[in-house]
Amino acid sequence: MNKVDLSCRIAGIEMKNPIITSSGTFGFGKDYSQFYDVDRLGAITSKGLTINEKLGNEGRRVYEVEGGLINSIGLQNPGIDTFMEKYEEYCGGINTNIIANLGGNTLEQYIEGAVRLSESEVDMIELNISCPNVKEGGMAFGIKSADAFKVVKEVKSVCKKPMIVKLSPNAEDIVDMALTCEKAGADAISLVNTFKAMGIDIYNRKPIFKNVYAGLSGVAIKPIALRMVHEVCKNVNIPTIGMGGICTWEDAIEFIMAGAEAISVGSASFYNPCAPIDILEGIEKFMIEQNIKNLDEIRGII
Amino acid sequence: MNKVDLSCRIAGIEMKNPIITSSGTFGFGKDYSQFYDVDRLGAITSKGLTINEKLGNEGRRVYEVEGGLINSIGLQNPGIDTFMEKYEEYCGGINTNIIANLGGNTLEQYIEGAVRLSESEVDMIELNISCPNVKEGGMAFGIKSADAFKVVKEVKSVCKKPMIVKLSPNAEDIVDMALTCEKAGADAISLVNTFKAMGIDIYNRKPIFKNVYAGLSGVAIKPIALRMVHEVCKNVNIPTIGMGGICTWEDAIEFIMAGAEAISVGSASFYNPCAPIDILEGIEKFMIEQNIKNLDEIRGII
Amino acid sequence: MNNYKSALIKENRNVVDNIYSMKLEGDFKGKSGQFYMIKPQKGNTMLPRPISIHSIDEDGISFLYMAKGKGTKEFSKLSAGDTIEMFGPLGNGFDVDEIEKIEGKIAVVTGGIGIAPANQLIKELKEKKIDLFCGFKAVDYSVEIVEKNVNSKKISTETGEMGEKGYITDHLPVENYDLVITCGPGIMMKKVISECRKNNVKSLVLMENYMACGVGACLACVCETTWGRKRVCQEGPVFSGEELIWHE
Amino acid sequence: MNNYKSALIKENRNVVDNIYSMKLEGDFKGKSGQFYMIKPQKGNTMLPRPISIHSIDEDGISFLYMAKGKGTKEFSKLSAGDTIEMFGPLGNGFDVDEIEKIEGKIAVVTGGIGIAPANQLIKELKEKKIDLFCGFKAVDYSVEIVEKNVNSKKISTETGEMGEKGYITDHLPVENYDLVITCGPGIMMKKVISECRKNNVKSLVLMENYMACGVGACLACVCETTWGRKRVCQEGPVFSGEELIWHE
Ligand SMILES: Cc1cc2nc3c(=O)[nH]c(=O)nc-3n(C[C@H](O)[C@H](O)[C@H](O)COP(=O)(O)OP(=O)(O)OC[C@H]3O[C@@H](n4cnc5c(N)ncnc54)[C@H](O)[C@@H]3O)c2cc1C
Ligand SMILES: Cc1cc2nc3c(=O)[nH]c(=O)nc-3n(C[C@H](O)[C@H](O)[C@H](O)COP(=O)(O)OP(=O)(O)OC[C@H]3O[C@@H](n4cnc5c(N)ncnc54)[C@H](O)[C@@H]3O)c2cc1C
Ligand SMILES: Cc1cc2nc3c(=O)[nH]c(=O)nc-3n(C[C@H](O)[C@H](O)[C@H](O)COP(=O)(O)O)c2cc1C
Ligand SMILES: Cc1cc2nc3c(=O)[nH]c(=O)nc-3n(C[C@H](O)[C@H](O)[C@H](O)COP(=O)(O)O)c2cc1C
Ligand code: FES
Ligand code: FES
Repeated sequence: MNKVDLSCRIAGIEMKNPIITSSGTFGFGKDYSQFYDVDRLGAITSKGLTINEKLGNEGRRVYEVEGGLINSIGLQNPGIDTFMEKYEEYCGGINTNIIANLGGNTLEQYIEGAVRLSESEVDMIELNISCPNVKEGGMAFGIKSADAFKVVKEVKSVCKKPMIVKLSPNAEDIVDMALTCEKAGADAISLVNTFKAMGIDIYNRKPIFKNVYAGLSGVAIKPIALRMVHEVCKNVNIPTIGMGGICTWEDAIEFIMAGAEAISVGSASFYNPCAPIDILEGIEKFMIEQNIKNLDEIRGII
Repeated sequence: MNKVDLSCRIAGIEMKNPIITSSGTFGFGKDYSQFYDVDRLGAITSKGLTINEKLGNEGRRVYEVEGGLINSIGLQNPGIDTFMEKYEEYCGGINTNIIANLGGNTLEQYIEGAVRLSESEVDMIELNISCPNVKEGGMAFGIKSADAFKVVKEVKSVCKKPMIVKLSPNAEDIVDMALTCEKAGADAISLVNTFKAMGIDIYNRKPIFKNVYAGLSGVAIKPIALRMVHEVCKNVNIPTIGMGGICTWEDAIEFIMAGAEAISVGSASFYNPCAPIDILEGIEKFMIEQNIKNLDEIRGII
Repeated sequence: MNNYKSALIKENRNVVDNIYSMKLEGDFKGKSGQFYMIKPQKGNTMLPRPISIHSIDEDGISFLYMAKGKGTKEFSKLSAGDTIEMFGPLGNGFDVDEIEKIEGKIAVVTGGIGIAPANQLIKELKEKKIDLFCGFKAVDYSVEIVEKNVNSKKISTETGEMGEKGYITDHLPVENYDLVITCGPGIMMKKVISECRKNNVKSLVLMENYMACGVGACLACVCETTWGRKRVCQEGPVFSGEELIWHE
Repeated sequence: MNNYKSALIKENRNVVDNIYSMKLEGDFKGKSGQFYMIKPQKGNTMLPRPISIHSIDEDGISFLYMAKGKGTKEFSKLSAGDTIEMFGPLGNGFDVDEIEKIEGKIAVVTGGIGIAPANQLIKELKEKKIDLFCGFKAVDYSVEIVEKNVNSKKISTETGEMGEKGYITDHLPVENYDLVITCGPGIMMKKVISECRKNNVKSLVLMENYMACGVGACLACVCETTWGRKRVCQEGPVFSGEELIWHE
């Protein structure tokens, strides 16, 4: 397997391969080490972290639909301070890039969060302006480009780590949003977060979720996510992390051909806990078969 | 089956039940009469019609993905004049409501189309400002509310039939779009059309479709479509036709509980040619079991 | 390593109504109160479902499950020779040593399919015989395989078709016990806990919740405890009645 | 009525490589050149796939298919006793009466799995024996059951393992025939048509295309003809070589 070069680079950080695990689907990185050596991944992304501890949403939190999964976790997390204090417990011993996903309700919280995380040991910060599951803020900053501009610019100005901005597919204009974030200083773009969706329990005549709306992920969203990644890659000059329904290595190659520098695997880990590694190995095999020495040969070819 | 009342009313037109078949998936209504009596449906919607004949797109036109279908038909149709001349051949003998779906590239074409169709025998006109598969116009009018306002208002002013406006899920703000169309004079709203999506043939290193982007439909989009229908129903006062991935009677009930006056079945007919009738019968059975005499008892209950 | 693996079904038998018993042969790990995430290799659901260890020994493992929603209904259509995908054992499980240290009497109270994990627990409680209380909707199941290891058993059904009529909680003299262990529907467990609290009786509860990952990564399955929102799949599924906080 | 129905598979046999033969018992309708839309009742693909009638009689119907993509690979995993869902017969099919009226010699030219519909056609051509030309990748299949009704046959394979080496079109003396009927890969059929045109020989082509509805409703499957874009599932799949317009 030494014949192919899978390395890639996001915001100046070298990654041994383009496989990242997505925020909120991979805990703080260790839960899946019972299945494989997580150090083999290019990077892992933490659960969304906020300045203060968050209890997350009440009521049902996940609901399976055909081809996907709707979740309403609501950013439950121990808070950035606890995360940093217990860093050893959460991420100690993990020997790959760690991306901290940063959530917030207000501009101030985002800024404060970025300041604190800048002092942590994580390798990158992913600014999450796309969570559909919190009442205030969250995705609100990710809908209109003008709102995003302000938060990205201000957070960037205090952030001492490479900063990825994670976009919402619910944005009014995904290309304009990406361009705006680039202009505001983002070092990289990741997309997509979940789609605002809902389910109804027809026998109880109630919405499945307390918040009524929640976030759809999984293979169902893949063709739309792929289109958005393609549109964004054709328009920005910073690297892009593509995600949304990636379940197989073929899916991953599609995103790379659409222009993604790296790809991120979310819900697929629930379907198959070894999905990220299966994808990594599938990509290697494809490259050998197709005589692709370096992913740059096919990246953005579409 | 006489115990339950399924009737509903869209823009002043009485329908015996809320089951409609979606534009582009049901020809002009007769193709499925080899499977069941199409007169049993509440209404059928014609393929998108344009002022001039259209040849549609070249290259591959459909591509199956998990949970859905991406299509790039491109509004192939014989033109409104031919449709009207050969009306007997296309729709003759069909004894239920017929909705003509009206497409166009320019404001003038939409206006002209509405003028002509107003002289036809169809019962309603569905203004399609949401087709992602034509180069100019089409969905372009369905993205920004301001663009939609103009076309809806002008078409309405010449249209002598009840007018439904069909929204795109790619709209920047679906609620604002619906409100705008209501203000501009729409008698009813239908949503959603297909989501802009894409697929890549990784071995040939080419997009699946000549136009690169095409429209995703099918069960994959259901949770998002349902959320959009719910949001729209909570905000407008005109009746709504809900669609997007409806495959089972349970799906249909979800849309009705979300507030839809009627529902439309598209891609599901491809999976199961009897889907619309199975859905109709399922709804009847559910109503009997749950002792629902009239759908108004559950409509918009969420 | 908790490998993700596939296993051939040895038997998938309809016990009664919508209750099925699935047996797998081979070398499986785990103890009472732990569970596996399982799904059919071919099927329309993609998320695995958590199912408790109903019985485990050197020969293999068995699950007892109720076909109630989409996922478990797909399980019920499988036959011997079909493949399932699975990983586990997951969760804390019962601490049998601690339970056996209890001085005094122990009751195990199950509702419906809650009998599934109780079976393995009772098998493991070698030093201690318990009193078994089982509630069902209309017919009982699986009790016969459990009962050889118990002091006494009481069965109730809501319809009265079998055993006493009514809810099992109506027939449970909590005050006679030093520990009550319960698995079953939330509403029943809540009742049991509140009775235990009133009578100052310790309790252990096997919680259930909707899961996605099963391994602690997604925070789908949390329940409220006195020490915060805890993951049923990780800090649970076994909690003490004292630490749980019930919302409706 | 073209009812949508389910049918039990009688046999689903691997013929060679990725070629399979599926047999169903019962009362089916249809003639050569027509097709059915079929899909497994349980599977991961939702759209049915168009498959030609390979053989049909009072006892039942059989399909010959190549497991090439997702859908047909799912077919290949089915066994006797599994259920498929299907509707048909669809499409115009061959007009055997018209074909038999042709004065002179007829060639049937197939490429790969194009042999599937040719089989039923040759069975139906009772008054007229044809010359058969079959091209394959490496090994032939299904020719033996066809050949008893033909005057002559020629086989070629791309690898030369069987029959002549090369493309079947290299071994086809178009000018000797009054009608050439062809089914197979687009590139082969295009070649055949252009040879026929050059030699003023009539031709009939069984077109293929990606389908969604199969009944004329969606316009997914159109091909270019001199009288407009026509639906393979409705106006086709049989077209005359003269009316077809080929893009790349
Ligand atoms: C640790 C643990 C151990 C379990 N052990 C067993 C077991 O041994 N045998 C067994 O039959 N079941 C067991 N369950 C419950 C089982 O996992 C659910 O019944 C199953 O997930 C339902 O999936 P479904 O697709 O059939 O139903 P869904 O379609 O998801 O839902 C159908 C109905 O089941 C209910 N439901 C679904 N999931 C759960 C859940 N996790 N908890 C409570 N109610 C639920 C819902 O209220 C819904 O009405 C266990 C659950 C957990 C968390
Ligand atoms: C009228 C008609 C009759 C047919 N009869 C037969 C038959 O008797 N036996 C048989 O094996 N096949 C037949 N086919 C072709 C068969 O329908 C396709 O091979 C099948 O749909 C492929 O589906 P898939 O999911 O396996 O492949 P996909 O995943 O859809 O595609 C796999 C590969 O197959 C090719 N392909 C897919 N669909 C078609 C198609 N419709 N036409 C041409 N190439 C395609 C693509 O190039 C792709 O590379 C017929 C097609 C038509 C239109
Ligand atoms: C259970 C769950 C929790 C999630 N939590 C977060 C989060 O905390 N922060 C975030 O940015 N994205 C979160 N996401 C979104 C994912 O990171 C990812 O963007 C999305 O699921 C799409 O990818 P997928 O289809 O591969 O899952 C979550 C997704 C799921 C399913
Ligand atoms: C093959 C195909 C052709 C379509 N053509 C049209 C069209 O001409 N006009 C239109 O308004 N919508 C068209 N649509 C969109 C459908 O009417 C419907 O809005 C969409 O498919 C979502 O519903 P579904 O998921 O039930 O299919 C088409 C959809 C498909 C799949
Ligand atoms: S199911 Fe994911 S944390 Fe418990
Ligand atoms: S497949 Fe729909 S028109 Fe032919």
